[in-house]
Amino acid sequence: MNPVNYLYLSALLFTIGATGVLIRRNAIVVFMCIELMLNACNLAFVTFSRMHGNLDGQVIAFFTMVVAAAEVVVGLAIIVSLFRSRHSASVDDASLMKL
Amino acid sequence: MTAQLAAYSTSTGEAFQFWVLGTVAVIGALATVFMKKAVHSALSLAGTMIILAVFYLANGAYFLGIVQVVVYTGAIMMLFLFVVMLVGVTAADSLKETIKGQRWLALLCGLGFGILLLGGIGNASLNDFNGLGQANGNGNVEGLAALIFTKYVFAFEITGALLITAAVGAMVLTHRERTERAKTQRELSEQRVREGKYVPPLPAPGVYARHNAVDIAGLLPDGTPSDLTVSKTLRDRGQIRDVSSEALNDLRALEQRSEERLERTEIEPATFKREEASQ
Amino acid sequence: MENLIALLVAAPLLGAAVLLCGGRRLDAVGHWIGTVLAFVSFAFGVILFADLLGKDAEHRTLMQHLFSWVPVEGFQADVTFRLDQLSMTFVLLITGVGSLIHLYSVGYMEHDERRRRFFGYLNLFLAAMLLLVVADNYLLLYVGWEGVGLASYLLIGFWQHKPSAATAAKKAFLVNRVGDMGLSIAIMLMFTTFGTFAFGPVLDGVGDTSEGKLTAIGLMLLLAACGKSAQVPLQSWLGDAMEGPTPVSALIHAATMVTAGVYLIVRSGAIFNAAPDAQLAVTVVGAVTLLFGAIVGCAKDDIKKALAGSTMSQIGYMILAAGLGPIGYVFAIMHLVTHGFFKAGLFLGAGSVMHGMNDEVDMRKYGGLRKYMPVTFITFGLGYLAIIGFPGLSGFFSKDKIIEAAFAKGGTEGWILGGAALLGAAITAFYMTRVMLMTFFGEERWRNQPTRSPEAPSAEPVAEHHGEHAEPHPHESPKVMTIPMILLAVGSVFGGAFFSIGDRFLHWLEPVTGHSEGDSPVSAATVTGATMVCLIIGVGIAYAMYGRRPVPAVAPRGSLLTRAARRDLLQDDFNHVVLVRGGEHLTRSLVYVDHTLVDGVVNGTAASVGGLSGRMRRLQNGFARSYAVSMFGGAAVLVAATLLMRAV
Amino acid sequence: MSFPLLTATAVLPAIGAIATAAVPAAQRTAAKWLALLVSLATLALAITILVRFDPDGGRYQLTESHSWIADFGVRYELGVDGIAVALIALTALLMPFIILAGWHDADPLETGSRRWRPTQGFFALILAVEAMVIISFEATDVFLFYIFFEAMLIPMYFLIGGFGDRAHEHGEEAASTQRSYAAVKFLLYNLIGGLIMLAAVIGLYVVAGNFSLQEIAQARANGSLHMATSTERWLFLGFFFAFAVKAPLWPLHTWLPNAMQESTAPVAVLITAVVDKVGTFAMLRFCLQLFPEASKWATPVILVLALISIVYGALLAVGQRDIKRLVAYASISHFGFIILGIFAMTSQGQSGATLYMVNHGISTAALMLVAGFLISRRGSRLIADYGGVQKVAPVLAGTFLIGGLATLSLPGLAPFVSEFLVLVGTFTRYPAVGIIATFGIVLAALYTLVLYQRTMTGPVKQEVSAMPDLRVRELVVVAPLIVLLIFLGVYPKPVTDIVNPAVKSTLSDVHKKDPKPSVEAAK
Repeated sequence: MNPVNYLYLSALLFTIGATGVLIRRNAIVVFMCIELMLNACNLAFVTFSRMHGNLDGQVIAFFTMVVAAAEVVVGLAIIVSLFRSRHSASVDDASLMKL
Repeated sequence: MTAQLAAYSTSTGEAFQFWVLGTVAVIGALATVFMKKAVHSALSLAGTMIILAVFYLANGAYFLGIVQVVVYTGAIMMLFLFVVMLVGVTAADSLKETIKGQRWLALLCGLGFGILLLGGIGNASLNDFNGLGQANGNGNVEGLAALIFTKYVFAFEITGALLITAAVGAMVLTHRERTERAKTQRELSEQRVREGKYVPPLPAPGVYARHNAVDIAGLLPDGTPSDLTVSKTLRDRGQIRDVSSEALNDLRALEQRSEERLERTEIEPATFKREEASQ
Repeated sequence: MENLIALLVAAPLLGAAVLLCGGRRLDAVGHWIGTVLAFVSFAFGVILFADLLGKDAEHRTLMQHLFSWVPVEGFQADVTFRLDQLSMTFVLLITGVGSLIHLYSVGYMEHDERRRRFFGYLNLFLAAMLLLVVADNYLLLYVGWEGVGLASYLLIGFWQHKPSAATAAKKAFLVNRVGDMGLSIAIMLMFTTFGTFAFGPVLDGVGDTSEGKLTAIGLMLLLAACGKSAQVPLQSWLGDAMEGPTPVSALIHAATMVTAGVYLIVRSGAIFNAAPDAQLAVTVVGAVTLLFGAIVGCAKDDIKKALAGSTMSQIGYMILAAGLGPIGYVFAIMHLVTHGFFKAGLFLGAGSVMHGMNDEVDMRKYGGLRKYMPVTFITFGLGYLAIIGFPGLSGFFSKDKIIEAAFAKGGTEGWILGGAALLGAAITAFYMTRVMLMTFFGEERWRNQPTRSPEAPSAEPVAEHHGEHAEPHPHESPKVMTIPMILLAVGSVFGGAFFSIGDRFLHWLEPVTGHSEGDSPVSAATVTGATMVCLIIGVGIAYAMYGRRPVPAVAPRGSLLTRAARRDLLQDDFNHVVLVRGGEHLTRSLVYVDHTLVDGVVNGTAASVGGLSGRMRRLQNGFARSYAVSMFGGAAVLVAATLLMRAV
Repeated sequence: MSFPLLTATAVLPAIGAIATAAVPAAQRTAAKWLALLVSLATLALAITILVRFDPDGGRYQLTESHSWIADFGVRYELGVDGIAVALIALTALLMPFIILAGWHDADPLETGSRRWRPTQGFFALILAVEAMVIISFEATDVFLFYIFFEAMLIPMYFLIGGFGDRAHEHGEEAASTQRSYAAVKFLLYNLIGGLIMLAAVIGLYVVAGNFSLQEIAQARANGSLHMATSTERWLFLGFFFAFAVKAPLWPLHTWLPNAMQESTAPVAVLITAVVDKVGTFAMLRFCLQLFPEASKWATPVILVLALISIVYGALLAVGQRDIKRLVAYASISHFGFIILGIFAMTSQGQSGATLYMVNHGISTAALMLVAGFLISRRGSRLIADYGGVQKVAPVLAGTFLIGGLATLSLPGLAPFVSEFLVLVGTFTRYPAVGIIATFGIVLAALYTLVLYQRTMTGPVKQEVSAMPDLRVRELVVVAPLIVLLIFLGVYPKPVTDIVNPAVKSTLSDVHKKDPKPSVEAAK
């Protein structure tokens, strides 16, 4: 089997995640989908590093994880405070971002 | 020998593993997106992640594989679960779309994007695979470490700073400053007396109830359930189970069992009813 | 010795600077500073004159190079002064008459609180006028040219609180600007033709260039002369210029500035000699103007306006003479000088009369003044005799020569021009006699009627002095005013004789202007006789009309010609209708166009863009997810684009 | 590596701007003095440039060159030729007067007005503009020039929109709306011009491969860089459009009257006397040097437009009811003259045009600032509201008259020399154009004298009867300008000596020779 399939898989996951971000209203789920996308990217990175025979890809993936962790922490904090203020975690409730 | 496993193109074992786990991963991803309840999404996502961890290992990224399990499924997903719990496990948001055309656009974009991506990968010439043989020659972790602390040391420091910032930020966001001093018990009781409500202490959960569960309202002496016996959070989430019907059924079942055990003649319902009425 | 030329100009300039920047602290002595500096300048003039006389006729030219003014690639304008006989004549006239009029003004403006500024302006004028006549190139001359324009603007409008004065000043400046346009175009032509505009090279280089160019230059110079010397068709400003204080009318609008045009033409004689068409144009303008001015002069009841008309016509004579070429140049200048004397004298006399009559300017409200202001009467009378060309007085010599020269032009032109000149002489005699009679003879029409012409300047010193009483009591003016009048009268009596006897003036000026005796179809004696006849006719008619019969205090309706002449032969009305009205309409419509069309296009675009954006803003519904969709779509498009780029 | 004089001259006011802005709100006066001192120091530096500059030396002097954005060949290149030196001197010279004249323009308004007027901001913005203008005069790198040519708009925008006249007949609200309209109009016009220029700049880079004016000009000169005719023309148009908007040339002029009308007099002077000069200057430096052929190709059209500007501007000036608008249209007419002189492509014309930039700066400053003093006294910009001022405030009237006479370019005052040079320069090559342009001087006399007559002469109007004469500060502003006008009118040699060599080399760029006088031609 050709390891390219890993890339296909990651592309698939990424797309699914993206779509999820777009169609889900629950902020938490949206976040999960973002995580999914990140992971898909990581998979691609890892595959590439295997492809090129050096570890830079993995390093990048590592950094991605760290960043993802940070992002999740802050994001979830935001969600919680949002939920506190308006007793719901729907992203559509925050729709003041218009003229 | 794992090094060799990563080195040569792919074994049939890996192929098998890929096809099986890959399918599961995709299913998990889809489940993440389409499950009604956040909890389920979280769990399926965790599953997908673990599978990805396996794939990392298969691709010779041993360190990352472990980290994936530990950090993601171990830490981040748990964080998710906490929040889900906080927000409400059973709170299921309807998948019904509110913004006009949003879903179709989203699916269209997704479809298009996916096809393009796959197509792109398809016609990219990616056939020369020189595995991680010498890269992982003296250990994957050492290799990574060498890179991180030499080539990427700056980025590494930055990410460290980022993490700290994130931690602090999270604290700032969630920490709520108490504006006034907490009321002492005396003050609370005095307030209650002044208001004339709940002059006696609140009924404890399940006091008169037939069984004790935090989410079942206890019965008042007159048999009516009182929400006050349930903790505030559950009340807010509306996760109080109604006691009355179940309680009566349980009661009837209990009496039948006791009759059988004691070979008593059954009491005619009237008396029973009367008894109940008298209660 | 050359360096004196600069001082000549500098003295009054310094005076102007001091007086105008000095502020109130100089009010007490300002007028004396101005007068003294004028006399200083005159002294320099005399010294230089003596120096010139010391040299022999061919070398009577002093050059002084001060500094290089505008040095640009291929364009060299220097501040260089040139003092030859021609300039010298003017210098003496300007500084001499100027000084006298300064003196006169000391008395005349005695009670004006802005007297210091008045003298400042007068000095400024002197400086500019001197610069004009001693300049060695046309550009520097242009500076003086506009400088005198400015001075006359300031002085005409000296009583700025009078709208009429302000308007007159503006009009004068504008009409002059039209003339200046001619001058500047002439200079440009010279530059393109000769590569320079210094007198020497230009006038010597005339031979090398085509007649067409020279004609063009000549006509442009003529236009300039018309503007400055109030010749038809640019004469309309001179009448209104009488709004200024009378000394100003005497100095600027009679003696000196208005003759600058003559100077320009005579100075550029070489060009005109080589361009007969231009010369013809000059003569025509001169002839027309001398009749025009004379006719206007006949109809005016305002004494100053009548004199203004006469000035116009006398300058017409000079221009005519200048147009005749070498035959006429000398006499043009000679008449200019004598005219400077007697016309200045006449104006000063008129001023003195107004001074005694509460600034009444309407001659119909004068009469019989001779016994109240004898000195004025005598000096004015002498000036009168001089201007009508009474034998033996200066006007006689100079004007007579011009008429001769006109005939000497030969051919039909000669006859026409000469005839015009003769006719002009007759009319001159008529209107001057009219003025004389209406002012100094006849019954005293100013008795028992309040004479205070409504538009009389409230700040006119005498008026404030005398207050508003019912009836003026004419009185002689103070010494400081009469002395200059007397001196000028002397000049106007003997000037002509002094110049002509032994052709002194001719020999003096010939090296510069050149001279040629034309062969006149009629002998000099005949011309003189004819002139005399015209003179007698003119005086006679005037006497018949105004001497014998009493003059009505209010002007009769008069014939059509009279009424037209009262309105400067409708010239102003023409200007008003065509230029002013037309201009107003043009500007107003242009303003409209600028606002609606030029600006409207832009605003329209802006508006449409605004509408578009308003519609686009609906896309922004505030839902993060729909933004995300567009982002995602964008990403998709990007990927597609990259793939396509890779593909091709 | 000598002391970077040019950089210093540009940077000093920039620092001054920051410092002024940083002055705490309480110390208004301190901020004003700081700004004044900085502008004076800049003037000192500019004078040093003037002294250090050797007219007969190389074309660009005091040059500085550092690599900046290596990837795009953008360099930080400064250098001045005679023209730039003259204009830098003008800018640095006018600034102190502008600041001094605007001394109270940014003070907080009287009670009853809600508009907040940050004094510090006002002076800081003025200094910022000075810095940008100076550096765009110095830049010999097209990209560097472009950046500051555009950045200038930002402070100008705030100056126009934020600090209008307190004198307004329709009250504060109407004033602020009109102000913002004017400011936005100014911004839009110049931005559009700038964007088109940006495209041209990029195009130039694509063609030439770098942004260095000198290199490109040399390459054009020795033929090593060949441009297709059409390319050159398009690029030229791109550059010229921006400069024509800034200049402003008919029909792109309509932003100027609004801007000058709504902004305070010092800012109006800043616009027309300093900022607009960048446009005409850039025509000389960039259009002619980079695209000589295209310039010659476009000359006829440009000359016609310039003619229209001259006559049209003058006529509209006659028709104005608003003093400041009148001055604005007069300026449009004068810019017509400048552009005429530039594109007549004769040494007289271009020297005249450069001289004209300087003189027009000074004369407009004199006239406009005095007009500003007048307006600030009566609180109205309408000519009809004045009359007889001359009797009440003779000094004010006198200075106003001198400013006006300078505007109508009376001989003996500076503008005459330049205007006549332009006319002669034009006439020698295009006689008809020269003659038509000469009508401008009559019209100039008309609008100036009408303005003077209506405001200053005639019976004293009730409202102006109590008008005070010029104060000391105002005299300090006006007197030097007038002295300068007279001096440069009598002795322009210092300026022309600096300018001539630069003009000569510019002309050699476009391969133009002055037409010979017909007499010599005949020989």
